Amino acid sequence: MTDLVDRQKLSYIAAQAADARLNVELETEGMTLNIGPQHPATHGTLRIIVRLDGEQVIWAEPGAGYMHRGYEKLTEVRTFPQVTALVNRIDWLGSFANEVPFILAAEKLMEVEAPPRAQWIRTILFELSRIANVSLFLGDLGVQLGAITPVFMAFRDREYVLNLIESATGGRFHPNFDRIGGLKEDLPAGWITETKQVMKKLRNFCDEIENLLFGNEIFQSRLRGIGVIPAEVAKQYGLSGANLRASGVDWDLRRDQKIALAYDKVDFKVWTHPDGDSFARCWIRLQETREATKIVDQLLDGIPSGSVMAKVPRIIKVPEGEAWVSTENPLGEMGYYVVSKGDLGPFRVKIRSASFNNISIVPWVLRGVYVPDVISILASLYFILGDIDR
Amino acid sequence: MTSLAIFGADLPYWAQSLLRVLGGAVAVLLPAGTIVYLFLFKMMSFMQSRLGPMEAGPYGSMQLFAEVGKWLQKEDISPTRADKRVFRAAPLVVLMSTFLLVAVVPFGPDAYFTDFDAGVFYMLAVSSISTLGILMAGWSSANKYSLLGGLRAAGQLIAYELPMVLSVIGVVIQAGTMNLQQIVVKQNSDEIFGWNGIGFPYILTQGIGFLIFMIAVQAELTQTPFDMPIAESELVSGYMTEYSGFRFLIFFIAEFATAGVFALIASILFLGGWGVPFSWFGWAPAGSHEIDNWMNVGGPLIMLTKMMVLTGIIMWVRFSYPRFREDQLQRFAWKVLIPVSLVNIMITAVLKVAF
Amino acid sequence: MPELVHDTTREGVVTALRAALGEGLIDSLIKPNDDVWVRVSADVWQQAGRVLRDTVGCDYFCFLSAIDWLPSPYGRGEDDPTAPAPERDSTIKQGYTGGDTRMQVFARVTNLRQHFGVTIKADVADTEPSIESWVTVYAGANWHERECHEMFGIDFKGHPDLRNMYLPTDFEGYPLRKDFPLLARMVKPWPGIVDVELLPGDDADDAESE
Amino acid sequence: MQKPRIPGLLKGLGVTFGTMAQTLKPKKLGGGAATVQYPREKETPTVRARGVIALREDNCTSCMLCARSCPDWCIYIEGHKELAPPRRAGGAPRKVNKLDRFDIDYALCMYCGICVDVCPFDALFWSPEYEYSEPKIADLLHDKTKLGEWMETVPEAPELEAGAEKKKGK
Repeated sequence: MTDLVDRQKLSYIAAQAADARLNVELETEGMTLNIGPQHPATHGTLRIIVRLDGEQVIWAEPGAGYMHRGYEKLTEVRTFPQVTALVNRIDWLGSFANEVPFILAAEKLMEVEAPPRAQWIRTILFELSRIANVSLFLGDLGVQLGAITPVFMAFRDREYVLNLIESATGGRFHPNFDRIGGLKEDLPAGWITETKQVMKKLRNFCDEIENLLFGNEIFQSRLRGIGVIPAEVAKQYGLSGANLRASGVDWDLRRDQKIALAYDKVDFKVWTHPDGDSFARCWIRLQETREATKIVDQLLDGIPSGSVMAKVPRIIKVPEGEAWVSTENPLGEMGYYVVSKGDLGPFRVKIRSASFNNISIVPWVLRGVYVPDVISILASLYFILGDIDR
Repeated sequence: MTSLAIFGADLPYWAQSLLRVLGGAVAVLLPAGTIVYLFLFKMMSFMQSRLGPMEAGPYGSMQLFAEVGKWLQKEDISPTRADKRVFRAAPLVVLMSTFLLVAVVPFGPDAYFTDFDAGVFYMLAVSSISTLGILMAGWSSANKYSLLGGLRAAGQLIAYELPMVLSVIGVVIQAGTMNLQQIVVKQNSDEIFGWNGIGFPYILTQGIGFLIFMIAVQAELTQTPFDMPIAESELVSGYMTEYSGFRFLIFFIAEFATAGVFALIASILFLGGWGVPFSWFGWAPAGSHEIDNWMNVGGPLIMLTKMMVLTGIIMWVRFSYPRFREDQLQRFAWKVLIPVSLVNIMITAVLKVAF
Repeated sequence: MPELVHDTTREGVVTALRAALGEGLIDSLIKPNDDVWVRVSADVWQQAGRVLRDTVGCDYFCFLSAIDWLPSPYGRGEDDPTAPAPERDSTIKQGYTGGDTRMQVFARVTNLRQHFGVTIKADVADTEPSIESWVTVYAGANWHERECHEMFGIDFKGHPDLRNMYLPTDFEGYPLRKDFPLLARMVKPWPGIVDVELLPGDDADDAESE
Repeated sequence: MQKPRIPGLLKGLGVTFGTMAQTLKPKKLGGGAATVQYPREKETPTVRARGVIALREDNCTSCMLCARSCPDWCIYIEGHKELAPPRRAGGAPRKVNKLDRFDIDYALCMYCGICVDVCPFDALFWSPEYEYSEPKIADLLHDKTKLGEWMETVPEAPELEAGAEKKKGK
């Protein structure tokens, strides 16, 4: 622990020194480095402009927007079912999780509630998409730090989860399975047993990753004490998900808000970590993947029977009103502020995506770190470009 | 100058030279190709639960030729603002260091290119020429990533040259010679307290030295966990960023050929080189020429086996570990490896005097 | 109806804001145990943020954006280009907590201890819309205000760096304003326009009724 | 108190070695690689997989519902009216819509499935067929003959999981 505090102090001092050099203009000739938009570390097209003194970053600024698709504008010309197909694409690794808050917001406005069976299946698929998303993060983390093997393990085991999602919804990446008032279809026969087996495999995968990466001394020395974000700063920047919990803030929307999903029926632990460094963020994600497999197992045991669709009109017109619903998505808090004017489509949808906030802290956190740490900090913050640019 | 006795000593000088050049090319390219196929293509794939190349030839064994063909077809691009002459020369400098290294490696009692007494010294000296090539590549590419990569490489390779030298000194003290051939012979003919069942490979006494040597080799070869000069997720392959076509191929060959040559050297210094313990078939260093000639054929094969084991370990580590940060690496080299190797030298010297 | 249920936490938010801002708090709406909306005047925007952060305890910044309440003059882009343009209602009608202007800035902050969020709105002027920046209150507002600036053309006074995030620097227009056409829906006619050739002697109404 | 800890570095080597052993283990013993050699071996997609949209032309009445509900505007329908023989003997001839053109531009399609859902006459189906890539993007515009050919690959709907409500006949 003391070691960590020391490192924290050191990185603070380095940042201060960098500032001082800027102010007094004593710097040696610096170098501006464009990391991205095409760079292996940005998984997508994020551009990070860093000003370097040697290998130390004295100033960093992310340039987003290379993948901006204007979803908020597009929602204005689309009907509610069409928007569901669209918001799938925001965080493309955990697509199903993107649909849920939007559908819940529309349901809130229409004052309908999905039948219990639909809610349970939604929750299961929600957690499956979390596993699919975060397991890829765990593999990708290795690549960012130079270990090439974990990513293949992640792809191998994520495939099982994607197969499950596909056999239930029809879409591997973009399920578009949620409907206002319930789900498109019920699960196919044999799905539950299959899912249980896959969950076992996934737990095994978590152990493998833990042995291969998290236990590795090199990995730990690369991440511990790097990119420390104190809780106060994290809240100010609106960090969410594992990034917030890694700073010691005990806040999980699955537990802390009343929502039409089955989370109150299961018993799960919200992991937090006091350190707030890169290692804490990655470790929290690993634990959450494990926890998610347990949640899925519990839910599978207790799916209520019945219909998966509430009575809703065939052509959906959402009554006038405003609603905000957010859920704990794989990347963090994802929410939709839906304004309806009683039309076929929404009047305005503000999409609050997790990565946008998570990455806005980058200029703050990157000061005074070294170039390799830029990569590891970005990896640990975990963003999906579609989720930043929307 | 001693000559390749196996091919007959009475060949004219030009023929001897030609033979040496051919032999050198084989000694560099053959292990490099084998390493690439066996470890990079296959072992890595298996470790990642896939099969690797399967289309070109049986089990993809011709894949390497396909790759070489692909690279040779590609355009040889050099960036507009690059320092063209240096840029073009850099890969050759790197490859040259590999060829110079292989020149002192003995493959058998008479199968060597050249045999001279300061072999260890020469080996350590020429191995750092590759640093020069990498620095040239990084500097002349007119690319910031390459520059960072080149400078990292320079810092790193210098930091690891020292532990490597120091770890080898233990062997030199113990063997009492700097001639690589002598070191091999000594290891296979010495005995441990009168028991000569396995000769006396220096890994037994110089275990720490061997470990340090292998770590230094890993760093020298810029393999994970010390691959910051390349660091494809940070520096986009560092000094190799701007290279394409056959110049990239040369870097690629040099990387794996050097891995092979360093594994050869490690096997000479610590594992008994081309020999198996001589007591197994009653061979004395000045023994009969009949067995000599057998060893001239079998020696390279034995050495290849030892080399494969060592490169296997190098690659295994490479595929399993994440990489260090530059400053951590320097700290590790200066604060851990160098003191430990100095202590190792002291102990070796004391024991040498004592026994 | 909602008045019957009391939601003390959310009512507390409104009370605290009223105490601190006085006339600055224009309107509020509470959906018990669900959500709370408040509308403040633009001059006390920053102060309201500070009150929310320090007094109400909403120290978690969720998002900041804006709404253009003008109904889109282009509809959903499904008009028949050959037919005359349809008449559209262009009356501005604001949502919860009302409003006086076409554009509103709104933000949401959350109290992580008591588990509730507050949506706060403020009207901005129609011409040259501007409002105080929240960057000094919530550091995370930085990017949200930049986005809002380029998408709606709202000026945030006191923001350190209002550069465009997404659009080219010389881009003209504000894409998320409703009068900015969505070109993807303009360049190509809607394929949903009925294209069924009639039998000789039939009239168009017949086709529509199918 | 604590068990002696294996250094993480060695554990990591163990994991990679274990995976290699698993890959090299013969298929019969449950080993083998996770990948398949694609053009030679193929994985069967699940029944519900959204591979391609198939069209049963006879059922289509060119009502335009699918074209209208498509978020991407990628369905193009043209038709004409025709007189069909009456259903009952002696009745008046019916006016039916005959389909002239039904194109789906798979370069635009985002495989959301809304058109299949909204079709009131069971004319559109999902097929798990996935091998229809084209070298040119313009060739991805498929017409009704091609869409009709895919009808053969449409599988039966799967059985539902226990506890599901029985499907009402459409």
